[in-house]
This record gives sequence, structure tokens and C-alpha cells, in this order.
Amino acid sequence: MSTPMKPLKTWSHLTARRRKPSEYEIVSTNLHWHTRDAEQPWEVGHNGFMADFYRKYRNQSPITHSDWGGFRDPDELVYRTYNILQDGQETYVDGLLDQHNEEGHDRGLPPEWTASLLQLYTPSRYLLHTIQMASAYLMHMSPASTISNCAAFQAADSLRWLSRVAYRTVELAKTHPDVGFGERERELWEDHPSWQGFRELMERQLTTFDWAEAFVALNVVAKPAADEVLLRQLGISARRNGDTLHALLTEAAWRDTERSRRWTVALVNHMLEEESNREQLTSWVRKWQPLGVAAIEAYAAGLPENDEGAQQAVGAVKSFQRQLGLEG
Amino acid sequence: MSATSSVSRPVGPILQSGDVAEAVADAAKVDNPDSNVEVRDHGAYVRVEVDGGECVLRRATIEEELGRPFKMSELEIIMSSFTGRIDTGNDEIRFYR
Amino acid sequence: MATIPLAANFDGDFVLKLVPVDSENTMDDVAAAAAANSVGIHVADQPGRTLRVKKQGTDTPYARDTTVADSGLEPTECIEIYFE
Amino acid sequence: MALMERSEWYDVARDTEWTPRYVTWEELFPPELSGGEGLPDDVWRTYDEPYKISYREYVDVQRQKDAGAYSVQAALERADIYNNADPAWISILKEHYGAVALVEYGAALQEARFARWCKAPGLRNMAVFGMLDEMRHGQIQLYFPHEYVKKDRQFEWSHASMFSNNWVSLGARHFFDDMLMTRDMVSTSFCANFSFETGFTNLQFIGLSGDAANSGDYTFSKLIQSIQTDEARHAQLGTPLLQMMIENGQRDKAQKEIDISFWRSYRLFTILSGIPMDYYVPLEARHTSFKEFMEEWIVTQFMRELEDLGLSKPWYWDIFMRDISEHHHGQQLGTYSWRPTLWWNPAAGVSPEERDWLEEKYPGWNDTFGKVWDVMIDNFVNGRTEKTVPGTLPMICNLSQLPIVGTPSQTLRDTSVVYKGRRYHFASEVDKWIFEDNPERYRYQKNLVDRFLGGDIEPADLGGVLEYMGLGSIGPSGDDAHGYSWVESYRKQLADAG
Repeated sequence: MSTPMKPLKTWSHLTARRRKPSEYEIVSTNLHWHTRDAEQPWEVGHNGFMADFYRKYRNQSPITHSDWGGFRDPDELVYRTYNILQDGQETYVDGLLDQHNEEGHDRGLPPEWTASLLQLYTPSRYLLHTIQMASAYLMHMSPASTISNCAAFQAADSLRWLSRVAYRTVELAKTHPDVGFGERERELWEDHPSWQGFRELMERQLTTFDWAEAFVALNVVAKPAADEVLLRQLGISARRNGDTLHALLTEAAWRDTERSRRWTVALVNHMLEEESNREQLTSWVRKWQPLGVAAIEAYAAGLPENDEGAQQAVGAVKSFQRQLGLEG
Repeated sequence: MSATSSVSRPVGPILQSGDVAEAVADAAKVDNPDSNVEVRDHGAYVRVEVDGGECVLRRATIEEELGRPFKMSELEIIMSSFTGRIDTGNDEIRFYR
Repeated sequence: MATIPLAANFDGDFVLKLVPVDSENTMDDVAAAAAANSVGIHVADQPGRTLRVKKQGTDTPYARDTTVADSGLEPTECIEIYFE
Repeated sequence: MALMERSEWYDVARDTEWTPRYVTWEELFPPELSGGEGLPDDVWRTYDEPYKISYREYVDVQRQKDAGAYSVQAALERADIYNNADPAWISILKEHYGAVALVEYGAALQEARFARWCKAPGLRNMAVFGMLDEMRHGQIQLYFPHEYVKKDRQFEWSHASMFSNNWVSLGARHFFDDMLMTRDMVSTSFCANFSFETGFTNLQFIGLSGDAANSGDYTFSKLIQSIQTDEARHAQLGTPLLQMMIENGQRDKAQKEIDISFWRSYRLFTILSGIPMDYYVPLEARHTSFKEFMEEWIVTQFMRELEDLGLSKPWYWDIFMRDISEHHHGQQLGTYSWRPTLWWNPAAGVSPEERDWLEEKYPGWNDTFGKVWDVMIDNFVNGRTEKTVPGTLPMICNLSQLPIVGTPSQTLRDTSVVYKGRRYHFASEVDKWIFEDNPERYRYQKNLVDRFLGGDIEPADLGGVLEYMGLGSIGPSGDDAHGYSWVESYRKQLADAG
């Protein structure tokens, strides 16, 4: 019965390439079996909610590509290397925290600055959590496993910094028990003017289900906006207020931001391989950009010693979008 | 090999065989002095079962048995499964019903 | 004339098998078709004994000359085949 | 201490619930995705994940786990398991990777859904680790078999099986799509975290690891146990949800979902674990039977967890307890008989010594399943090989997608139901019960026999079926793992007797 068949050098779908496949390609490509039939993602519930959801928001997205599986993460991260990378990064952050704690760093922070940290920093765990949720959405809705993986690591990075914000919240509360650290963050996130722009942006992003629009709203508008103010501009304020630790933490976080931007660039380029996608992508940037700018402006209005923060951040987001070929 | 345990209401970890598993099994006896502790070696894995519905493992005890520093989170590297509910602390881990 | 697939439970076998028969086939034909997939393959032959067919869940076998059409069996219904 | 312990700040990190203003709570957490309908809104913040870990600990511990697993692989490549192990062991690897690798990755999407849609913020955080865990399991279980694809084309199925129409793949897709991919978050957690991961994965990933070590395959033994250390953590996500349901008057609903997923998992594992444990593992390494593993991990350990929660044994407990001694024997006969439909080379596992083992573990085996093997062995011994592969298809269950088998002359029967003009067949009363509980979920799916009879498979013969299932294109058809060498002892018996 059995026909002799020659062994393969690698998975058959990778054999067309001339070169030896990398570990990344072996373990990351073509894993979404539910894309095999665009009409029926699942063997059960053919008319059910989840089949409709995937048909509508993934398979029938207005952004189309003949080869989603051809997308590659420019960092070629796999699970194994992600942990090696981030374990090293976390060791560095532990070192920063340990060293500054030993030196009594927080005791030297002026009261105006600790008030700013309460207003602009410790409530950011909520914002980071929404980015984490939004990235997890992209993970399970993307049309290719290579895209899903980038989104998964982005979700994990968000949890990473959410955790560090929580850590700092408690640490600051210990040294400055009367400021309100660890007590007022939810109230500030829900009501303080600094956060309402980001809150609206993310609540609307989280209820946007077309996977490609969700990607644009998150990775082209919302996350760049958040990173520019929360990391870069608040980092500048921190330096100007003598908070070396905070400045160094934001620089450490920026590495994850840069990685996020690298795959965002790669995915937008991949999408733009089909010229027909350009108009839709641009119109989404135009749709979301005002919310992004409003979020930056509301937040940056509270930045101490940093009057140019809003302008800088808006300019940086626009410059990133220009780099993507998608001007808002 | 019998599938049923001789201890009643057993709880505890199931560990990949090796040095750490041995140290943890010994620590279980030290940390649960009033309970019957049964260690069943299945070759590739070891079942540690403490009767009475509670098993406590202390980091300090494992370090003593192991003769080196030990982070409680390291236990996860070899803990393939466990019976009972779990409560994970930095210095102590508890299985209970 | 129409092909009707039936689910055959041949006594002594471990699995139900798909057996396509013709609506004009008699029960002896049906038994032979089922036997072709079981006897000497998964079930030992019992030479000299007659094969009978009954519908699963009934006690009495069909008459040996009953046709599939007359039996009222619907596609993929289960029949039991056994040595009498 | 200059660095704080996790417990000092952990509660702040999971305190991320907020009241949306620009969209509604229902828009943020649609009931079809989030589940938990009927539970009070304020119950979600009481969710307390039992197995806590921080991101910092996670990347440290997981890096160490991978360093261990990958280094064992490197060290043991010299041992050349592929050429030195019993061929049946290699078949276990082929079956395992083909059935497991991509669905593990699929489970990462399931965990990602938890991270997005769960209304409990603590669970959303832990699900991020669950998502990463399942990426690990998908990736590492593609990496390891990829080494073998250069030696043996059948390992191509490790990557390809879930895209194919092979009947085993259909069964796996149907199961995983049902359990992991298409239910709301809460129901999925019961099916995936509780029944599947707290219960059944132990069987394959710890039970089989013992057999692997006994067979000399330490790479695989370490790999699957290492995978299970992740499962042991994220499987815990479901338990507090179950408690919340029970405490809020939804015990019956929770019980039903456990009953459904428990049976579906069990039947899948008869193929994945049952057959290899009792027939493929080389006899000298085969100490514990599938039934004994079931008794250790499921009947004893898992049932204790269920009862601790105040849930009951499934209503079909008596059926189940009988089934663990018989169903997988029928599936072994089926897979071996239709071996050209497999992506791996099955071992028969019925040499005289192995039959003694089977009879000891399953008294009465020789008089039931053994009788069928007698007929097949007679054909092999007398050179009638063509009669050892049936010329028709087995009837296939419209739920499990597995052949409908039973103990010869005892329990083999059809269980069928007509729904909206179509007749559906089931491998048991329980499968039928699951179908009838929600026929709209299952009614449109066509199993292999439906496709064959419906004209989807051309030509409509065994050759056409094999081609449809990817045999001969993805990889070669399965054939006896040992090249029928085990038949020799029977041939000798015949010669001695004659």
C-alpha cells in the first residue's frame, strides 16, 4: 500500500525556499489551520457566533493579502529566545531597582514630583492593561501565526511593564505614604482629565473588531501615542526632576517599544504590497488620529518641566506614521 | 504499582525525578511532621502525597535538603502536576483541600 | 434500482462497517455483502451455517428473500448479521 | 531586602478593573465571548487565581525550562533515537507530534481570548502566561520532530496534519474546535483548563513520559513532562471560575459542561494515549496499562478534584468505567486494520508475549478482541495479506469522528438519531447525548463517511479516500511498524503444530 516517498529537508511548505530554514521559520510559520477554509473556520458551530465572528472580522476584513503567511517578524523571535531576551532585560531592571532602593533614591524625590508620579505614572497600569488586552485580541484574530506571535509578545511586554508599574506603586507608597500611591489610581484613570483621552481611545479600540482596523488603531495610533508620552516625555520630565530611576526605567521599556515598531513597520509594508489596501489603511489612520492627538494633549498638559511635550509627542507619532507611508 | 494511595485525602506535588525531587520529597517529611508522607517513585516521575488534606513546603527546608539557595518559583521547573489546590508564596508553597 | 448504504454489525466483528447494497437485493445478498467485509477478515467463517439479517433493535430476522426495498431500511440504518 | 517579594505588589498588578465610560460594559465584554451570564457583575473582582507567578519569575523559570529541554535534545542526538529505538516508539512520536503540535499552538489563541475577554482582571493577566505557554508547546513540538523530517517523510504530518482531511485530523479538529475555539470564555475554561488540562493531559504528558524513559527516549520524556509543568500552572485558571458558578446557583450548568468535555477528552485520549500505551510501547518498557494510568490520573486524582468542588461524577460513570477496559482495544484493531489511512506505522502489539500481557491487564481480552486478531494473524501467517485490510470504510461517529467500535458480540451497536431529516450515528450513548444537547452546534459537520457518501471524495474507493486524506501526498501511508516480523512466532507455531 505504501508508496516510497523521499524525506524532506524541512516542512514541505518551506521547501520552495533555497536556503536552510531558521528555527524561527520552522516553529512559527503556517500554524493557523482555521484559515484553510475561509467559509468555515471550525468543524463545529458552522452558523454559530464564533464562526460568524472569525468570518466577519478576520476572513472578510477589507484589508486583503494573497499571502498573509508570508509575513515575517523582523526580530525573528521565538518563544525560547523571547524568554532569554526578557530574562536578561528583567535582570537589568531588577538591578536598577535594587541599586536605587539601596541608595534611598525615592526619599530624595521632591513632593511636586511625587504628585506628578501619582497623576501621570502609577495609574498607567490601567492603560498598559488595555494595550495588553488589545494585543491579545490581535493574537487570536490575526490571519497568520507569524502576526499572532508578534502580538502575543506585545501583550506579554505590556504585562511586563504593568507589573513594574505595580511594583513601583508599592515601593513609592512605602517611602511616601501620604501621597495616595496604591489608593487613588483607579479614580485618577477613570476621572482625571490627564487620562480621559487615552481612556476613550482604548475603550473604542477594544470594541473595534475588524482585526486590521484594530491593528491600525493600536499599533499605528494608540500605542505609539502612549509610548511617546508615557515613556519618552514623562522620562524627560523625570530627568528634569531628578528621578534618575524613572528615566532609566522608561529607557529600558523603550527597547520593547522599538521592537513593537519594527514589526508594525513590517506588517504595514506587507499590507501595502497590495496597493488596494493603502486607501483603507490611510482612512483608518485619519479616523483614529484625532483621538490619539487628543489623548496626547490631555496627558501632556500635566507634564511638569516639559511644556513642549505634547508637540514633541504628536510630531514623533506623525513621523512614525510617515515612515509607515500612512499619514494621518 | 497500585493506583490508589494508602494515605487519606492526599495532596502534594508530582515531580520530575532528580536531585530537586528528592530534596522536595525529604522536605515534605520535615515540613509536615504530623502527617503521613508517602513518596512513590514511578521512574520518570515521583508522587509526593501527604495525608490529611494539607502539604506545606518551605523554601528554607528545601534549601537545607538541597545544600544550595533555592527560589520557590524554581519548583515549577520540575513540578509536572499536583493533587489538591495550590497556594504559591515566595517562601512557602501549600497544597490543600 | 438504487444503491443504499447500510451500517453492518456483523456478529463477532469489532466495528460497524459501511456496506452499500442495492434496493433489489435480497437479505441473503445483503448478508453476503456484509460477510465479504467481515468473514475471513475480522470474523472466522462458520462453514455450513446460514447467515441471517435483522434490523438492530428487533428480535426477528428478515425473511431471506425480503428485498432491501421491501424491508423499509433507510440509508445508513444498522443491520445485524449473524450465523444461524 | 532591597527588592520586594512578589506578594508585596502582586495584588496591585491584578487590580485593573475599571468602569468603561465611552462604551458599555456589554460592548467591552460581549456575553457570547465573555460568558458567565447570570453571574453578578461584582463577582469578577473576587476571582483569585491560585497559582501565582510574576512576569519576572516567568521569563526566568521558562528560560530555565527551555534550556533544560533543548540541551537534552542536543545531548541525545548522539544517541540517535531514530535509528536505535524500537520502530514502534518512533510511531508514537509521529502520532503524538502530528496530533499535538499545532493544536497546542491553537490553545495559545484560546488563552489569548481569555486575556482579552475574561471579566476577571487577575485571570486576564495569568492567561497571558497561558498564551505564552501554549506558544512554547506548539513551537518546541515542531522543533523536535523537524529534526526527523529529514530522515522520514511521515514526520511532515507534525506540521501538516491539522490542515489535512485525514480522519484522525478531522477528529482532532472537531474536538479542539469544540472545546477550545468556539465557546465563550467561561465555558472554554471549564473544557480546556479543567477537564482537558487538569485531567487528561497528565495521562499523555506524564504517564507516557514514564514509558518514554523506560524506552530510552529521555528527550521525549523530559520534553513532555516539562510541557506539563506549564499546564499544571495555567490549568488552575478554571477552578475558581467553577467555584464562582457553583456559588452563584449555576452548578448544573457547570456540571453539564464538565460532563461533555470529560467524555470528549476521554475518547480522544483513547487514540492518543490508549493505543500507544497498550500496543506500541515496547513490551519490556510497558509496565503500566492505559487503564491503570486512567485509574491513577483520572478515576482517582481528577475525580477527587471534582468532588472537592462539590461536583459529581458524570452521569455516565458506569458506562465510562466499563469503556476504559474496551474502547481503545477496538480502536487499535481499527487503526491497525485500516493502517494505510494512518500517518504513522502502527505496531500490532499482539505477539504471544504481548497477548499474555493484555490478558493479564484486561482479563477476557483473548476471548473477545483476541478472536479478531486470530483471524488477522491467520491471514498474515498464510500470506493472505490483502485480506488484512478491509475493502470498505468503518462507520464513523458524528461527534468524535472515530470509528464506531465495541467488544465483539457484546457491546458493538449503532446509536443513531434522525435530526431535521438527516441520520447521525454515534459511538456511544454519551456521544449522542452531547449531540442532542446542542444539535445546532454539530449538525452541519460531515464526517468522513458523510463526505464519501455525499460524493466529496473521488474516486469513491479506498484509493480515493487515501488521496483525500493526504496519504501519498503529505507522507506515505502507514504500514506495520515492524515490517510484520512479529508474525514469525505465529508462523513458527503453525509449523511446529503442523
